[in-house]
Amino acid sequence: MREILSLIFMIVGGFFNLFGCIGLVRLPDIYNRLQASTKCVTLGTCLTLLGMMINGPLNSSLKGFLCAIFILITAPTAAHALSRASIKAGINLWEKSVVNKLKEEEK
Amino acid sequence: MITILFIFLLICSFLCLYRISKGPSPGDRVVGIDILGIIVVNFCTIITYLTKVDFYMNIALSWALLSFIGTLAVSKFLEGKGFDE
Amino acid sequence: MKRGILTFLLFIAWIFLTWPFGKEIDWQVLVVGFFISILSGYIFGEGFTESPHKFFGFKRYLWAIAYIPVLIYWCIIANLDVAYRVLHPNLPIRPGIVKVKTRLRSKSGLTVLANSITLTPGTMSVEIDSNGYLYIHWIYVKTDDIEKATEMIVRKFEKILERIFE
Amino acid sequence: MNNNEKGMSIIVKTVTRWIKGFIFLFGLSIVLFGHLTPGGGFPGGVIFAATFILITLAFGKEYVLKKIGKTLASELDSLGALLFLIIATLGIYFSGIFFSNFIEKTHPTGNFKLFSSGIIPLCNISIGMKVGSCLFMIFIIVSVVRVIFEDGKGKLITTEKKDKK
Repeated sequence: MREILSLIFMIVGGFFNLFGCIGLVRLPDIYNRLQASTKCVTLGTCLTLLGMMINGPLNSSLKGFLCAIFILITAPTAAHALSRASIKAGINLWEKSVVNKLKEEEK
Repeated sequence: MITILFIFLLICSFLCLYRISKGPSPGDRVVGIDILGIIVVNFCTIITYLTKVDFYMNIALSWALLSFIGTLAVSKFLEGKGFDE
Repeated sequence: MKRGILTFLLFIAWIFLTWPFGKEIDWQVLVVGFFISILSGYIFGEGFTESPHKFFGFKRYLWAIAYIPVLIYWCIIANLDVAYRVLHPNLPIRPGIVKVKTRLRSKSGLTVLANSITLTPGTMSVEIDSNGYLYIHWIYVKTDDIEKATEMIVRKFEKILERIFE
Repeated sequence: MNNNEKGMSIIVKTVTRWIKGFIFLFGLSIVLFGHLTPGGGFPGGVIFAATFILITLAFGKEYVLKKIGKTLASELDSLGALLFLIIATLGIYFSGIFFSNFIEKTHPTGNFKLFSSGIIPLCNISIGMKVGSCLFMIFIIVSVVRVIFEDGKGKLITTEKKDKK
């Protein structure tokens, strides 16, 4: 029972990772890519870790818990730092973008 | 089932490598490298699941940490500042 | 007191990292962990938190526990949303950067709010202002008015985060 | 929106404030369990250096140079090398062989504990001190010291000196 449950969690996590990486290739702009890939890969990694934690020795379960918390804290922070740096470096948004409040403020 | 998962993660790695090699701006390449670092954590998790040995999680933690610091350093460089200010 | 709080948290993290309560209690690991958590708590303790009295309010922990299911729910919704947008052949996106306002003032609250916004449907925090304004990259812009965007993006977390961090 | 602010944005600063102690503890655990799990002195030292590099990236150089200056880093560097040499030489004094393991070991078939392998943890600790402070000094010197050219001849300055003027 526990094995089946953990396999289900890991497969769902793998699907989410795959969606994130497809988004990394298909979307047109660095900001959209960053958004899709960060969301999907973070949740996919946490689900894979959860599947390992359900059916594993206690040592590795606790380390996996710490690893999940670490990734939940740091992955959005890295995305924020990278997007802010791209804005500062002058990389423009996609040409079909609707609104850019940040550029309107600077004028 | 585990084979399917490995195939998924391999496809993910190759998509990231495509973005790293193709990306028009430097920021795109850094996004690819950042996501590739988290995919490696997934690989370590699956190896822990298969072998029941707990020190692969140490490798996963160190990899996530160093990937985070590398992303911060490159983004600070893209921002146009020196490393020390 | 800041150093004491950090030392306590580090000791818990050490127990999680090297589980010493196996078949028999491993006293060597416990004693070494006590001393090195005192050491690293002494080195890094002064910058850990800015208002240590907030750690002793018991209600904050209950609200923090109530915050976890909300975050998980919006996280799963966000992933299904991204999967829909990515797998659709026409790419239904309409991106843009909007501006929202938040009532939170403490730095920890702003950080948790920005990270939660990055993990929830279609939004990512790009830039933060010192006056409580956040610039959000939205993958499908529904409105560019400040008040409406605040109502749609920020409110669902702000009500709980105010009780935790303020 | 103010570009004159030191360091990176407020979110990166707060996250750094939260996780720096835990990263240091993780490096210490890698050093101390170097004889039981993969790891040891060098990876642990790299993680020590990574902690201070993270603080330097997030807060700017004043914050970290106040805590661990260049003199303290070089002292720790020398102290690590000296401890390693002293441990090696004590082996000659006790049993006549350079680097002999003179502290009593438990039997290899028994349970492996933290203090069951003689001098290997002490060597790991000294290597960790050496590597951590040395990598941190390399980072500080590469990022702080700059060469400017005045009147055709190169002149080596540090930004610390420039701040004092």
